[in-house]
Amino acid sequence: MRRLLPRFPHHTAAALALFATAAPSFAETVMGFIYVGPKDDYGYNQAHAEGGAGVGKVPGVKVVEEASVPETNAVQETMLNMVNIDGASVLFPTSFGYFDPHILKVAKEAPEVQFLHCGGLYDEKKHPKNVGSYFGWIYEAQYVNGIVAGHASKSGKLGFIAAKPIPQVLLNINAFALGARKANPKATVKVVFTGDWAMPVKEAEAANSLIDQGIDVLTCHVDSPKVITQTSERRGAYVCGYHANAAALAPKGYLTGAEWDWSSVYSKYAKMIQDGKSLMNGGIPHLIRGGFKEGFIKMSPYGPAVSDAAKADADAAKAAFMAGTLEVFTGELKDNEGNVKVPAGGALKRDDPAIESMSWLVEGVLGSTK
Amino acid sequence: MTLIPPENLERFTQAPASLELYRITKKFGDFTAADEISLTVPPGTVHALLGENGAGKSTLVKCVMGFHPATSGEIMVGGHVQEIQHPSDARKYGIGMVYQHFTLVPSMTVTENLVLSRPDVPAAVNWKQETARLEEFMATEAPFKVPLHKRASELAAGEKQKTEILKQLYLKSRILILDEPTSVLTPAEATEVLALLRQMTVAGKLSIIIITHKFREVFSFADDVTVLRRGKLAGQGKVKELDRDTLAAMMMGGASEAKRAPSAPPATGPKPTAPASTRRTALRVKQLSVLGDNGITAVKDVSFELAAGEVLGIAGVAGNGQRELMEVLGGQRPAASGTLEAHDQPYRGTRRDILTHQFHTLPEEPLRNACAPMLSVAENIALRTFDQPPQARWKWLLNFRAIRKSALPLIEAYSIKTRGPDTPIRDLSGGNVQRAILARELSTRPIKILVVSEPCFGLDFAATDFVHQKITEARDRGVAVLVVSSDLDELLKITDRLLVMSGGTITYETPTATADVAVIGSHMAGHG
Amino acid sequence: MAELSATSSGQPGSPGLAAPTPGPRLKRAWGPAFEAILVPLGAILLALVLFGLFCKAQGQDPFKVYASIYKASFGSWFAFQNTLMRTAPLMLTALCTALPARLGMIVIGNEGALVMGGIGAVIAGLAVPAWPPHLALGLMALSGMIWGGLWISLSAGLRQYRGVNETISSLLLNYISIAILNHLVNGPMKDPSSLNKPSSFPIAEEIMLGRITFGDFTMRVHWGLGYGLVACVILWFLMQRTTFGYQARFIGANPKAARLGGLPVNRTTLITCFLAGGCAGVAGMVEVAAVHGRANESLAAGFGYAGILVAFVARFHPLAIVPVSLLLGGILASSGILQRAHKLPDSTSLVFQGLVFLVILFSDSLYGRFKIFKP
Amino acid sequence: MESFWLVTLAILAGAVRGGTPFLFVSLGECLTEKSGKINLGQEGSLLAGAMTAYAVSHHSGSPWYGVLAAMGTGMALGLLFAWLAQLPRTNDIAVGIALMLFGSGIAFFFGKPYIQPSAPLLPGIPLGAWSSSSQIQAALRICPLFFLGLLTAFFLAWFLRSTRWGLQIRAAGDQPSAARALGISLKSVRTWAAMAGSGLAAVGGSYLSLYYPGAWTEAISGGQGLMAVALVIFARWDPKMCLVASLLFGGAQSVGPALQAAGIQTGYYLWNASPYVLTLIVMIITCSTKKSLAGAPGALATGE
Repeated sequence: MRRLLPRFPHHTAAALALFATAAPSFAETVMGFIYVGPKDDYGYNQAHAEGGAGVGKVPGVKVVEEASVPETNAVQETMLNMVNIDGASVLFPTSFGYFDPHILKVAKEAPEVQFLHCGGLYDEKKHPKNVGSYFGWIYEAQYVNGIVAGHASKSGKLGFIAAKPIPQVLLNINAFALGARKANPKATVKVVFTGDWAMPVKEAEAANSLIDQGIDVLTCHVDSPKVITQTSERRGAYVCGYHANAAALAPKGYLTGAEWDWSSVYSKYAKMIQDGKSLMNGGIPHLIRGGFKEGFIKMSPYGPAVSDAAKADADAAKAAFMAGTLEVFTGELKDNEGNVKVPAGGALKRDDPAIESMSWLVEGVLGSTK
Repeated sequence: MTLIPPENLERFTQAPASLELYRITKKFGDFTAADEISLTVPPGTVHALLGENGAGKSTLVKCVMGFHPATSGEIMVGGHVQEIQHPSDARKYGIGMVYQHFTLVPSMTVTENLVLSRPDVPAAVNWKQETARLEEFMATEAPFKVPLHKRASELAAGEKQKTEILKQLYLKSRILILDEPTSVLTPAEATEVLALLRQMTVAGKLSIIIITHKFREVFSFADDVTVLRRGKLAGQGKVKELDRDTLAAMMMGGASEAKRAPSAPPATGPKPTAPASTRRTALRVKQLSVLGDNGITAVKDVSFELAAGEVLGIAGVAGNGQRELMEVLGGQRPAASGTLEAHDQPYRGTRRDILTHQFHTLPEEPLRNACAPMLSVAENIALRTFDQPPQARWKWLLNFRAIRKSALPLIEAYSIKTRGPDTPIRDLSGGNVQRAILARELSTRPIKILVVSEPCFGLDFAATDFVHQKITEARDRGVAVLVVSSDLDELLKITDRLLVMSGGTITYETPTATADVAVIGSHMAGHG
Repeated sequence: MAELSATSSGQPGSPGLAAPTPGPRLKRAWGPAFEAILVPLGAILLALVLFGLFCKAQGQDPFKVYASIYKASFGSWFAFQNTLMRTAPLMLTALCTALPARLGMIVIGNEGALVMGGIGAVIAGLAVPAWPPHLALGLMALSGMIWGGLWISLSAGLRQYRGVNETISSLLLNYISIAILNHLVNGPMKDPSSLNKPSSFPIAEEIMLGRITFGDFTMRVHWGLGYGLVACVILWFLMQRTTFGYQARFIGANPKAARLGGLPVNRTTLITCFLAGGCAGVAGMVEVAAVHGRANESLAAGFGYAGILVAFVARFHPLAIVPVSLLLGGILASSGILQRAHKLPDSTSLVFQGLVFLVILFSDSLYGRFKIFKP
Repeated sequence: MESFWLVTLAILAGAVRGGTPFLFVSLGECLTEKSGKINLGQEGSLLAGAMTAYAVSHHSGSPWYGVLAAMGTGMALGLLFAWLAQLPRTNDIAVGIALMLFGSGIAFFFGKPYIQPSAPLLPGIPLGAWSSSSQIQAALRICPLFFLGLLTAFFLAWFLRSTRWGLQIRAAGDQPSAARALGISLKSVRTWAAMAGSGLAAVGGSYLSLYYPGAWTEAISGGQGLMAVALVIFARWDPKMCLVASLLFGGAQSVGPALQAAGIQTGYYLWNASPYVLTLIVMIITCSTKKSLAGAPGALATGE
């Protein structure tokens, strides 16, 4: 199968060295990437690591990275090490839990360094100037996932295996459910929370028990979708991917997948920084968000099981996202307890703060956020 | 799947081999534990190995069994020199040993234990066949019965000992080594077992070496005797040609203080004149029941009173609840029911109770039951006093200098052989540990109640004498003393009153002065 | 374990040192002490050699790897502060294994006690947001200590009164405490604004544990280091110099004999385990008050398990825990540079720790084997 | 009625799926403990076994070679354990913790290149092929390793009861002094028991990476190796009870997801702790200070 993670150290370093001797006047930007887990987990961390590897190819950028850094003092230390020892001027601590208090603390100590955090909520009034945050509206891709899944499901019962009922996850579940109900208004999405980001046995168990109940399309939001993808393939169910392309793991049942495209995001940051822009001089906005349109996310290529009708619907949705004409949460929307959450005619736009603090499940989702 | 080829079986049962040891020496580092010892066991005879603890009996026998090969010397079985490097070698030559400490696996049944002990345990055991064979063995050859299906942990001490002996017979051992086999048996059981074994030697089925320190067993049971002292051969001969005094002299050697022991009874102090009942009761045990390690009642409804100025003895065969009783008195084991009273007040064995009543306990096997092996001699001696001034300031701060200082005179007075007060007590020899604990328990004044168990185990005559004297002195000062011992002679010598314990209950009581040994013996055996 | 109390209780006889024949006396007095220092040093050396070979096999120059490790752990004031920051929780959690070990118990519930201590500290901190910082911190530390202490006391109590093996029960309690933490921060204690990382409400900024400062001198290291040092010294004093410590050591050496002396075995065991769990609980409080400011799943970051390692390597000696924590803190602090400078995977540090631990345990069997140290 | 049977079947199938690794580690631990030593390093063996199995299966193309290689790795770690734990003045629990660190370190270190690639997995035996229902087919698709584990459980029970080696292992674990007197070499008996035990744990690891969930990741075990120690206590050192306990634990593991799938949504963090709470409760109920647990090898945790 395809190696998803290019082994960049050797050839990149060599290329950089060549480049450095060729153009000694060019100032090298050192970017530090910090991952909370191993960087080849087939999921969240790998997606970022691929992004890091991608930006490492940009001339004039040197990447240092450290994996499996827990959300404790250790990450503060790693950030300081990257600044003081490796000379990093831009840091990408990629785990949500790094933000408060760790990034905030270190950012005050190293005001000349830019801290770009994935997923954090930047607050102009409270947070230092050299901190910024970025995140992708990957729920748009989950909506497309939902459309494809809704078409593919014969029973109309879909399953979602999630780690924890946090806003990012609930957002994805809701988008997936709305997409599915767009394709099949009677579709339901059953949710199982495993309680932890990486619990392979529980994830497989959840997949099996969902499939046993007649659910025939699965997707997930856990650190590594590998196990769930493989299990559903073995059970003959369809699966939509998350984080990274896992088509190779389920050649028959892989429909499509919501993928990050951090490489493009990080390269854009690199470009801005090389152009002399920074968070501090206002050249780089403190909050950057993006969906399909901005190139933050992408879909995996369709698998063999996707019907033409599904492809047409999905492509249409994607095109509408690209054009900026489609919102996922448009009224009237009720949560699964019957309360109206978005009134008829209204919409929860993607830059609405309520999006990032979502705490309810949309009608058609079987499950609870408690 | 026969146990032993029939033709061999014939040979073994017909002709027990002779065993000869020739100038066996065993050194541990610089220490010579056995020094050029030779002895001969002709076929079909019983050879007694006599000596005090540490005389080298066990060392010698372990050389024969292959646990630690001798440093030099030769072992001849049936007239041929044999290399015995490993216990399996000994077994190959038909030498079997019955240990003082049991070698049965507690969680296994008797059947399993017997099968496991075979040198040729089949790779896969056919239990039906083995059980049938064992039942046949029990029905025909075995001189006594044990329940085959019971777990070893459920057997009484006597049954265990019998199983050990049966095991050797089952293995067709031609030469049997018995290490103090009667210490856990009642006198009647002991006589029975020894007589049966004796019969088997006379019938030409066995040769036996028996390790013992009981003269009675030597005279009624053995053909020849070898006496060891401090690792050296102290005497040898036919039992018929020797008498008690000669044997005792051999055991004790020429040392003057040792000689005194048998001739001068130590309990020379005046026996208390007033009857025990009129003096104040120091310790009262009321309907005490205690569970043993296996959760089975080991002590049942025991009640007695101990008066100040009295030495009360508890006699009995080891394993009849004495240890558990001792542990309750020492606060080491909870009572299942019943109460203890010291000086008419409830006694719970807390430190405060111990101090108030000056209640001191000296259990058997002190290294295991009364010492912190890796703490120093001084720290061990301080157990009774560490929280009192001057050893502790303000009740909580330790003063190590004081602890060491108060240990020094005791090391001197009780002649404890140690490199210094800071040496870990586990580095001391057994006898010296006993002395250190004696020093701890006897030196604190004013002591009011003293409970001791097997106080002279592992001590030489001089030390035994010393201990007996200390106990008598204490009694004369008005201390209430309880002595638990399996050595009836010792009890008869130092006590004023005797209780007999059997099967976890007190079965008999008698003033020592009018005690009849035969009656005591029958009560020890549980036939009142 | 056995050697420790022997060497620590054997004070070298200092008066004799000035005597004209110093040779054998010197050896008698200092032989065991030399042994107690040289054997672990030799073991660490051996572990370094083995790990060097491992690096060599991975195509790395071991000397460069060690140079990096040194650079990232002790090579500069900056690096050393990193090491010190790691050291603080290690010292406290190591005590959680070391103290009960003096009683002959092997407790591995450090992680659980740390987590419970963290929860206790947060509850206390949330209750008194407006108290003066010193008082509030004191209350948080006390609460952390009580929660952690009771948690390990539970293990001790089960052992003393029900005969449940304390190693297993404390291991199980680790999992249970983490489940409780997750339940609390996702449910009853959840701060609704802690969106994507469910956490408790934060404690007030004013009552957070600050950095170590003396006048103009400021360290990046927080006062948790001081808590750790003080705990090690106090508990060493308690175990070695007080009647309570004597009782505990006597019980550890032989509980049966201790009962004979009327020593309160159950009470001493419970108190010791309470103190031990209390130390881990204070570690949890330090993590909360100095680092996270709230309780969340990051509390269970493995300091407890690392503490077990420290306790064994330090042979359960409270004072030896200080340098060993520093050493392990250094190793942990340098794990990043192995990735950044040598492109070794993140698990390299785990291999290194395992290797050090195995070799140190092996070295335990060497005590008394060398004649040269015999007095 | 039919749905009731389906649910029961699904629960049983879940217990079998989730319980198999528990079965192997607990049998391994049972064997090791019967010889008188506690090996807390089974977690390391499990992880190293899972990694080796996956790697070898990837390279050789045969998952069965992977299982064999895992066994070899486990036995090597078992040998290391037996050697260190039997040195004078070492403590088996400490050695176990060290091996847990070392084994998982080795597994993670050398496992890095194998997280991404796919390896051929073990085939399931389609015992449900007769049925048209996909649930029944899935529930009855059972890994051959489960049957191997089943056989091992019964074999081990027979082995400990009725073979020379089994009796010797029990003697060594229950009364070392008696074993020595019988001429049994404690060292070799315990070494073999620890090696076989650790090898079994590694086979349990190979089940994780090669069958269910069927991938090599660093989070694959989730502490199953550590739980083995508790499981063995739960099972009272009886291999057949290990089978029951493993299925129970395997089932308990799936209770959380299953309950949610069935609509019960609250407290799944606490549900995740249910196997640990259950074990603790069982220990509290059955243990006693007055006597040791029935079936417990006498030499455990005595340092002998």
